[in-house]
Amino acid sequence: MGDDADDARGDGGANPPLFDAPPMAEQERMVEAILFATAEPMGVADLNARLPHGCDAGAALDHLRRRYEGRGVRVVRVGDAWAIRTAPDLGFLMSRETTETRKLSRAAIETLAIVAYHQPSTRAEIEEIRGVAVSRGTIDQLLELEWIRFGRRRQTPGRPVTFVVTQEFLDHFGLESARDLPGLRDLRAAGLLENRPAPDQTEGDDKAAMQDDMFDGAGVADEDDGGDGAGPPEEDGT
Amino acid sequence: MGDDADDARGDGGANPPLFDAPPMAEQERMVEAILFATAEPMGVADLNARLPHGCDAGAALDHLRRRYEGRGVRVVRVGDAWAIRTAPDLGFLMSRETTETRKLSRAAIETLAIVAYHQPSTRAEIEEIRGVAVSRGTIDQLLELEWIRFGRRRQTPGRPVTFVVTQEFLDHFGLESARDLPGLRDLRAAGLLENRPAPDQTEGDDKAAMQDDMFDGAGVADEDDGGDGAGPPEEDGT
Amino acid sequence: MAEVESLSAHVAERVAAEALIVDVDGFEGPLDLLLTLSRTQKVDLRQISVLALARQYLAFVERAKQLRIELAADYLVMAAWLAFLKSRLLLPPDPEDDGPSGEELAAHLAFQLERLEAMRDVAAKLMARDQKGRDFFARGLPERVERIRQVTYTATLVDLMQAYARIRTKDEFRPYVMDRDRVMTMEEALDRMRGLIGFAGAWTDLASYMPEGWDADPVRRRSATASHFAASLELAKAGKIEIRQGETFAPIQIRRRDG
Repeated sequence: MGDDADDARGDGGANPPLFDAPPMAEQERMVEAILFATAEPMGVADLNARLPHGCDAGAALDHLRRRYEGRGVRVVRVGDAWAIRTAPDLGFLMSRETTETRKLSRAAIETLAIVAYHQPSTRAEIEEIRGVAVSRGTIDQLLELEWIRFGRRRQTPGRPVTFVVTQEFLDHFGLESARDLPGLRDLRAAGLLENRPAPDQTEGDDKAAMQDDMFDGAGVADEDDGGDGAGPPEEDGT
Repeated sequence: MGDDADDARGDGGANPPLFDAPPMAEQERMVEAILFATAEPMGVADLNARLPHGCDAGAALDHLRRRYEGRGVRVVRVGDAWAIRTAPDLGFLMSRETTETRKLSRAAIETLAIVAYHQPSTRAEIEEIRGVAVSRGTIDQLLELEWIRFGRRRQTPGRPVTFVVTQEFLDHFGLESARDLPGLRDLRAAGLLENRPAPDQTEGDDKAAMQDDMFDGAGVADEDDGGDGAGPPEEDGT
Repeated sequence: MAEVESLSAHVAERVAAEALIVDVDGFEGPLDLLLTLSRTQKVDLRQISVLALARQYLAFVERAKQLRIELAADYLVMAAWLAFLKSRLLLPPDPEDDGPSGEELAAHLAFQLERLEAMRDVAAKLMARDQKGRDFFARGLPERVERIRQVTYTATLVDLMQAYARIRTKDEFRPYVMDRDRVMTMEEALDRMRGLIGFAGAWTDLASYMPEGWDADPVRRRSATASHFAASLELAKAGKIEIRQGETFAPIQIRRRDG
């Protein structure tokens, strides 16, 4: 701790700020207090905004994270933000805190996985991969859970909306970033995340034309995209 | 940590329990996790009830209290129970945690939605679309939230002020730009609209056309209007 | 004896066929069905025989037809496409045809199946992860200092979109209600004009019959103009007044009709 305090002072000496920043040990305490007080992950910028002038939340977080290694609670990274969460091996103690999440349908789980692994994904791409229409309510449910959100519109004709996963998704599944999704590397190596267009067919084959539409524009923005109007029929009536 | 584990073993040796209790370091982790995650302060009896058989919550609490001495949060006694709380000297950091969040009123959210979808919009246009007068308080509230701001004045008689949405708005709603707002068709597809067929599609189109007219030309002179999403987002992706 | 045997065999066949059909409900579309059928081949999806798969699928659809079970349109579309694929795979390639070969189409179908299976697989892995609120937990007692209270207003994107959807579609949903305060009915206009018409011996602009203050609001002005115009037509029909207009868009004038 003494070292940390010296470090902080050392930095200050090189480029004297208007006000002395608190010693690093103190900054670590402050970050600790803020992270403990909130249930939501906090970004480094948010932390810095709340700390006194001249503090370095990033460095304080490094210290704090190491301090909590192996403890009952941990400092975890959630996308660009940080949060304190209980260690997963102690979940069995928390039966009373367990929140019953609404049982997700198979369609919803698959849709979520497709958005996560292929993001940003359009509705048409989800339908292409699953081979059925995404029913009303499936996307709605995932939006409501705040696991997916709208991303940028695709810059293709029809400008379809896209979906991406959220920080809440990362937080819920204990992921540091979407790059840490399980099996992502294998999928990529196997070419299963590519948007491989259906082989081109001679005119007049509706099916192939439809598939072309769906594949288009996932990466490249030059081809003719029918947008998401031409999806397959609805999966169920609900 | 090594010491704690030894302590536990010592206790166990004096009066051997039916099952081996976890080492004290582990018990401390458990108490830490429980106090962190519960919504209420926990008494020693409550803790013992949750911990595995043979644990000594009182001793674990003692260890935990000592561990948190001087930290940013502390283990404090609340009546007969225990809780983790922010260290009193850091209370000043919690001032932002005191904010009380309330849902926006219907008038405000509708006004905001119109500005977002049709920006830049004048007050008269908002009233035209909502079909009722917009109170001054509603606009003031949105300005104060920094979700809307003044845009350029309309180059029409009376030179009315216009409103546009802000970067703050985009951040809050997790949007990249106002153009990424989903159109009516997307809303319907996502189940946010009743999927009942529009009674008269052409009527709807006329309406949209009329509104386009209304807002046309407003944007033309406003190229340098401050950037974010000058034009209204497209309707229905047609 | 033989009869009994054949009967029971027949029943067993039907039961087996129906079991498969009943299962259609459990399938999430043709691709899902194909994936399930492909598992009977017990090989890596990359080595799958698409031809055999196409035959199985077509046999399945055929059986469904025999049992007069209605299959959803997308199952039939897939059947048609697989029949086409089957013919491509069986017939020697036509040098005239520059479309994709049967092998290319089959390879793509295999890719789709493999991708769907892969997504199922990772979806299961994702759901098997430690989850917040089940395996690990956030702070149960977020701290608030009550002394300083600051109210912030919040809304979610869904609120925003629903609000917009509500406004833009209120005409679709709302039971029809007249906004009376901004609408003037023809009956009202008629009443007014009946009272005033007695004084209109000379040609008078119809606009002058408009009630005071009604031109302030465009919506009300439109409504009043329309109702007064309709009322004047009504009065003319009843022979109470005469109407004239100099040219298109010129002011409409009325006067009392004597006698």
